[in-house]
Amino acid sequence: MTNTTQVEPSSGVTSRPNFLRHIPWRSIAIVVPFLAVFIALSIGSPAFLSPLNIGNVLDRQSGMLIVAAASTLVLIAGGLDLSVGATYMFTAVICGTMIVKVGGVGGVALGIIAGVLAGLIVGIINGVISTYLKINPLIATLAMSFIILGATKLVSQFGKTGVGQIRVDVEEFTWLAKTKPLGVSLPIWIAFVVVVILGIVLWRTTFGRYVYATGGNAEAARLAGIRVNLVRISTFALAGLAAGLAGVIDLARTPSVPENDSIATTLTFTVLAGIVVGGTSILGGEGAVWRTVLGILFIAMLYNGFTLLRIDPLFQGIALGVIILLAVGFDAWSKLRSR
Amino acid sequence: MTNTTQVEPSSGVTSRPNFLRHIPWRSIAIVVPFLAVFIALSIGSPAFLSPLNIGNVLDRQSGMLIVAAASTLVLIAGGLDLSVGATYMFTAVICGTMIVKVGGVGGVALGIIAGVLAGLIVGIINGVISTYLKINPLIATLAMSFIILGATKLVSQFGKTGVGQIRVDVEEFTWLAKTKPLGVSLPIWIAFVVVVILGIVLWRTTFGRYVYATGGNAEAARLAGIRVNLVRISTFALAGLAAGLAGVIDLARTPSVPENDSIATTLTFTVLAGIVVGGTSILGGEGAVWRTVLGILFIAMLYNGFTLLRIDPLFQGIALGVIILLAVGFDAWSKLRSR
Amino acid sequence: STPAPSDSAAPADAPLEVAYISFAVANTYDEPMLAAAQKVADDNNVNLTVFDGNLDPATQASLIQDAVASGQYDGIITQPIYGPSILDVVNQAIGAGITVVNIDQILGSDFTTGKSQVDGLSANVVFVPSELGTKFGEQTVAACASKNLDPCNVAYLHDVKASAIGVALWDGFTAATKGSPVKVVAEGETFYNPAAAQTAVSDILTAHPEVNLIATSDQGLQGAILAIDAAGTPVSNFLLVGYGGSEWGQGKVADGTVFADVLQAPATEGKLGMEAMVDALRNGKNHGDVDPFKDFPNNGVMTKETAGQFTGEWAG
Amino acid sequence: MPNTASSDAPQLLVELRGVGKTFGGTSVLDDINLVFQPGAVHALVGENGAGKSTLSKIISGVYSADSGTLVVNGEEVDFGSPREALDRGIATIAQDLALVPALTVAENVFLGREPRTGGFLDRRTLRRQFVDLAEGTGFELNPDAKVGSLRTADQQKVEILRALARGASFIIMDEPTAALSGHDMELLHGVVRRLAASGHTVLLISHYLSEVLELSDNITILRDGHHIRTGPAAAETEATLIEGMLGRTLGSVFPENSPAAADAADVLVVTDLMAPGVNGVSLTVRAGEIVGLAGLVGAGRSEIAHAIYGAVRRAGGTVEVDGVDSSSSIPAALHNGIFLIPESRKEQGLVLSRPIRQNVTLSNLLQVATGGWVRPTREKLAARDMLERVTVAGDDRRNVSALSGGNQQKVLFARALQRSRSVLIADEPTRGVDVGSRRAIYDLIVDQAAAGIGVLVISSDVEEILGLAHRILVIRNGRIVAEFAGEDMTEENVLTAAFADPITKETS
Ligand SMILES: Nc1ncnc2c1ncn2[C@@H]1O[C@H](COP(=O)(O)OP(=O)(O)OP(=O)(O)O)[C@@H](O)[C@H]1O
Ligand SMILES: Nc1ncnc2c1ncn2[C@@H]1O[C@H](COP(=O)(O)OP(=O)(O)OP(=O)(O)O)[C@@H](O)[C@H]1O
Ligand SMILES: [Mg+2]
Ligand SMILES: [Mg+2]
Repeated sequence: MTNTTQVEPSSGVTSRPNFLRHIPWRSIAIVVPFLAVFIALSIGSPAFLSPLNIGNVLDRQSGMLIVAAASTLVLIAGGLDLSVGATYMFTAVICGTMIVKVGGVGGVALGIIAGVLAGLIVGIINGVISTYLKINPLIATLAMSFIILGATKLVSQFGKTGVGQIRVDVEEFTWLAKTKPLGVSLPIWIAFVVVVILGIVLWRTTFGRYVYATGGNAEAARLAGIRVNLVRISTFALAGLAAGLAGVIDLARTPSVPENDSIATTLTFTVLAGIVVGGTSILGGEGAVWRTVLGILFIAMLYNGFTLLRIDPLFQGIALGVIILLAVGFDAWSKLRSR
Repeated sequence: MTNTTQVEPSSGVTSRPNFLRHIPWRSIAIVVPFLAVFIALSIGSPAFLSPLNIGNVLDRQSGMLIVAAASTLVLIAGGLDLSVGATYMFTAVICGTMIVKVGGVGGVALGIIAGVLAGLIVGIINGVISTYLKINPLIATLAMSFIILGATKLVSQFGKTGVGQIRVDVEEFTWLAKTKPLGVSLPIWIAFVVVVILGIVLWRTTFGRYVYATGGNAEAARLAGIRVNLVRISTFALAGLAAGLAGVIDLARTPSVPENDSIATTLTFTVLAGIVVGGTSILGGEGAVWRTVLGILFIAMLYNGFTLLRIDPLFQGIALGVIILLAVGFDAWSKLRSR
Repeated sequence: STPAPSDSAAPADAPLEVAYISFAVANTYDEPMLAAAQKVADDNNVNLTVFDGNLDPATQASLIQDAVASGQYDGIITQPIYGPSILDVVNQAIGAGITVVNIDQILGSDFTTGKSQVDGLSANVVFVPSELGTKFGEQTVAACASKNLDPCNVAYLHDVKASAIGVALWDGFTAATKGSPVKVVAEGETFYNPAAAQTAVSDILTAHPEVNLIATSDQGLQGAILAIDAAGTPVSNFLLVGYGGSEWGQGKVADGTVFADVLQAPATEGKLGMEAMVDALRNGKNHGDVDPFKDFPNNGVMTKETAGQFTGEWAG
Repeated sequence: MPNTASSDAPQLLVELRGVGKTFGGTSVLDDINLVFQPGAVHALVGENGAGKSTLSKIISGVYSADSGTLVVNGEEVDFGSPREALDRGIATIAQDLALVPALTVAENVFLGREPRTGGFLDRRTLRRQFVDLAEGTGFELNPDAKVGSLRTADQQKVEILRALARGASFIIMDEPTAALSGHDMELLHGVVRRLAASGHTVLLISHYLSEVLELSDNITILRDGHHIRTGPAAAETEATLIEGMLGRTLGSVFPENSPAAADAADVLVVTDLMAPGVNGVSLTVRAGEIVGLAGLVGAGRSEIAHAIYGAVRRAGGTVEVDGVDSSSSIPAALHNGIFLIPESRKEQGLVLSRPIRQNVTLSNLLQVATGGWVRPTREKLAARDMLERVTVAGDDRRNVSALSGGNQQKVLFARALQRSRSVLIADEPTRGVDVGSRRAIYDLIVDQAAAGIGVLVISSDVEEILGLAHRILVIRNGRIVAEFAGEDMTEENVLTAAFADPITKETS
């Protein structure tokens, strides 16, 4: 039976070699600028490829990667979380306060748990506000970030003693950032595991499918029987959890929290920039974790390169902007081409 | 004739008085929280309603209002401009440098023209990048803001002499901020005129219709023969122009440019928050200039109130966030109700 | 080139590579510091490469790591945005044999001392926020006394209230004004931005017409004067006390607008820091803790009488 | 008579010479040569995906041809945008409604050519022109209503009026009647005839072959992007058209459909259902029975379907599936065995940016997953099986958006087939679907019923309801106003029941 509506066998255009036609130009977009810069830096600066330098870059980006990977899910599900930066600082302060107030290994354990949990709770609140209360996620999470930053300052009043900030120079805690199993720092390992898990969740699980469907067409997803609100809330919760984890990890590295709202804003923006440079749509329904990873590392690599190549700071901003435009422009161009 | 598609007469619900049913709940949303806070402050702080205080608040917000009104058009047309803050600083530096280098009344005139023009050019570039080069406006204007901030630093190197900073303590220039025709400062007048013009353009002209159409359904607009790209570019150009004007006005008030990137970021964010609190959709196609004006003034009024009521800065963020959530939540609620 | 070990001095004629990790490149306070350091570097055949921390401690940490990883530098000058954030990487740098000199801001977690908090640091040339706050408080008390005000209603504008420096300064200020007629009736924040300060002061004056004195940084004072002007009140109705010691501040103290201004000396710090760096690299000599204010008159406080002895080291 | 369709509009002779078009390496149109005679109605028929819309979009400047040329009045043209085509007098009623939701009906109709004075919108003239235009067609629309709040049918009318408002000489109508009720369809037919009579050229694309035969002067048949033939409508019959389109004959459009066993159990029992737009509906569907819901557009049929499915909050009443009470939530409905194929595939049905395969399995992912883990092979096989049954071929890893409208509809149907249910609700299942595929979908519906599933079919096409259903319920104002079965199932009975509304009495 099945008289199926045909698809092309006849098409005349075979001039492009076959293997080229099968490259997914769409997906490859960010890879090309990434590799281009990577190769340019490897040639331009002998220090670039050194294990020390690569390790440094990855270690520093570990928190960012964790947050960005989870935020990618939020965006794909059609949300937007501008509060990740604030949550990151908040959880660090919570964690630090616990460690300072309770003390000892117990305090460290409690601090880590409290920090991560605080992130999760903030994420759930974000999700509930922007789904059930129907407040636009942009404004909901912006307002939440004011609230969280305020709460951060209040908690830290409580956690610090005398002049200055919360300091957690506890060996049992800073250990988290200093251990290097197999020569690679623990934060990198954690980031690796988180990124891989989130990537696979998105790629291969039913939940991942629901995330894409929710962001791609929420009404269709709902009528297909997907609990759209629950999916969205879960992505916000994941982002909060990730921010909590990142806050704790970076606290272990620092190991104290600078209280400066602009740090939160910068983190949020860098995360967003990395995701979008990676090629995930802010309109939802499209994107991937590995793209985000490349996007974040692309930007980090540029900054690293600027330092290694001794680019005058006055020109760095300009260079960064131009390179991002080129990279994203290449992406746009390759999408057109793939038509 | 025209027997229009009937509106349910039969439905049992007539308990709500008729005049209430005719209030456009949709539009009134931001008005209610605005009035509520306004009245609360008038009662809570005797200083609030003084002409001096109201004048202060309006005068300080004049630049913000100009930028926000134009940015509203960008958003309605389906774009997003994250570079307005950077452009604002850039134009101030251009203007200041001109005044310093050329000097005299001629320098002042040239400075003002150059500043506003620089804004316009940046706006056009933003527009072209995000339409013809098909780069997502979010990332395009983010990248542009890196570039513009870099350029700002370069220009200011050139404008300042010896230790320090561009300072334009020129009577002929600061006059701009200090004159008070009819007891109201010139910046307020300028903002008033700009806001009214942009409001009418959006509301009553064919260009305004095209802005709504472009943001509401770009494909439909294109099929209807509207030059969608041109409309988008025009809105970006307007936003650039507005940022230029605001940069010049605020320079006249200060009258020196603090070189601090976070000022640019804060401006961009406040503008965006005001617009969204006002009820304009970030997805485009909907919104109004008067709503943005209320949104911006709502936030300004809150900050003013915090100081008047001596709210500890530590709690201000929390209060701000909560009130915004309440206001926007009310908006969402009233939209549901108006169904 | 491999980094020169700090104990073996480099020959006097060989060019040296030094990285300068700035607080923020485009910043009126930081620029003269950099310019002064640059001048000393030029005079001593030192190649100075500047990196922009851009107000972000994490960025600074990255920059230091990158500088160490690049293996190109003999020395690093740090101007911490937030000391604790870069302690670790500074230790890495010292461990890698790089000579490190810290200037301007505290490198460490104790904001009440100018003593070095890092082992192996070649020199530490900082101002101490709590001391600045103490002097600031003392001048405020003196200003109130000059008009016999009791109580003396003060509006205090933090730069960033929750910042480490902000807290240290405030603590110094409150300790110094304790038991005096000084009564803080309003607080605000400037974010180092005259426009923001103007907003804050306008609001404060509306709400608290009883304010006699405004205490804040030089940038804050600029905004305060704009706000007072805009309100149509003579500036002379208010006592103004500042810190920063900028060119602007010096002028305003000299003409009596501002009662007193506590000095900060970015250019001196930059110069002393770079000199210490050169000395360490060329002669293997560590300068240790250096007090940048030791050569200034009147303990680094500008008043109307002493203003003539100062020149502002930055714009304000 | 539309004022803008004045007979002095210049006549346009549009020709296609050797036009070809490919998408991503797939040839969609191949060497098309066509001449559109001025003042005639030229119909274009073909299966879903045959390339009809693509061809029309080449004429209207949305796409440009990869090969060949477009010739207007003897002059080669290459439209870079729809604007240029409009300027040459070519207007389009697009298949996919392209309207601006936030603007009013009148503003949408005159979008891009508003009456203005010095840049300012002249609202009074706009309104007057709108009233004139609407009066000429007979369409009833509130000029000040926001388009976003209109029903699909009314939006379709706005789209039609917009094309008429351009004063174009060449009007492309891509399935203009797909979403219209019978009455409005008649009105449109009148418009088409008058347009042609006054010298305009109309290019009509439609899957209603009776409509095509009735209205057009010439008919072109496309198959797989190839031009099969063009000839006078008088020389064609439905059968010859179908043969040309499909390359094979098709007996009847409707399959044999034996009624359900008299003693079959009730699979769906709805009692006193109350919901927004639903005012107390009670109905039952037996196993193997196909029940049709007829009514005018806006009668509340979709609302009833949504209320049964739990897609809107119920205000009262019960829904029982196989004797089990089904609560008001979609997952519960799915669990209990109800499935809904929504009426708007674009807004409510498909996730256009995702692959075909994933759209098929979306509602039943658990069947191809273990412990939340999607099993690619199982998914591939399941999807392939479903797609074969609904006759959609090609790589199912492509995005749904790459499919033609009719094939998208079939993908939606494939989703319903993956798991057998007790109740299937199909809301306008064949909107925009070609005859061949329509038959395939009817076969599927009948197969489902034969397998013992209760089917509820909603359609605005009375013929379709009559051909398919065992029993018909007529809906008006959210209520069941009549029920017909057997001999009583006639077009006249159904229409009379649907229209007999004292408030919105029609004058037809
Ligand atoms: N933008 C596009 N990208 C890729 N393929 C496309 C695109 N538009 C159409 N196609 C393909 O081109 C072919 C013809 O599509 P077209 O829309 O012209 O069909 P149609 O004859 O109008 O069908 P229908 O009756 O369903 O509307 C289809 O196979 C479709 O999948
Ligand atoms: N009073 C109304 N205001 C706004 N939208 C409405 C109103 N009534 C119905 N609609 C919308 O119009 C759409 C179609 O209307 P409805 O479902 O009542 O028609 P129907 O009988 O199903 O006919 P059809 O399926 O042909 O549209 C629905 O999706 C509904 O959301
Ligand atoms: Mg079509
Ligand atoms: Mg319907």
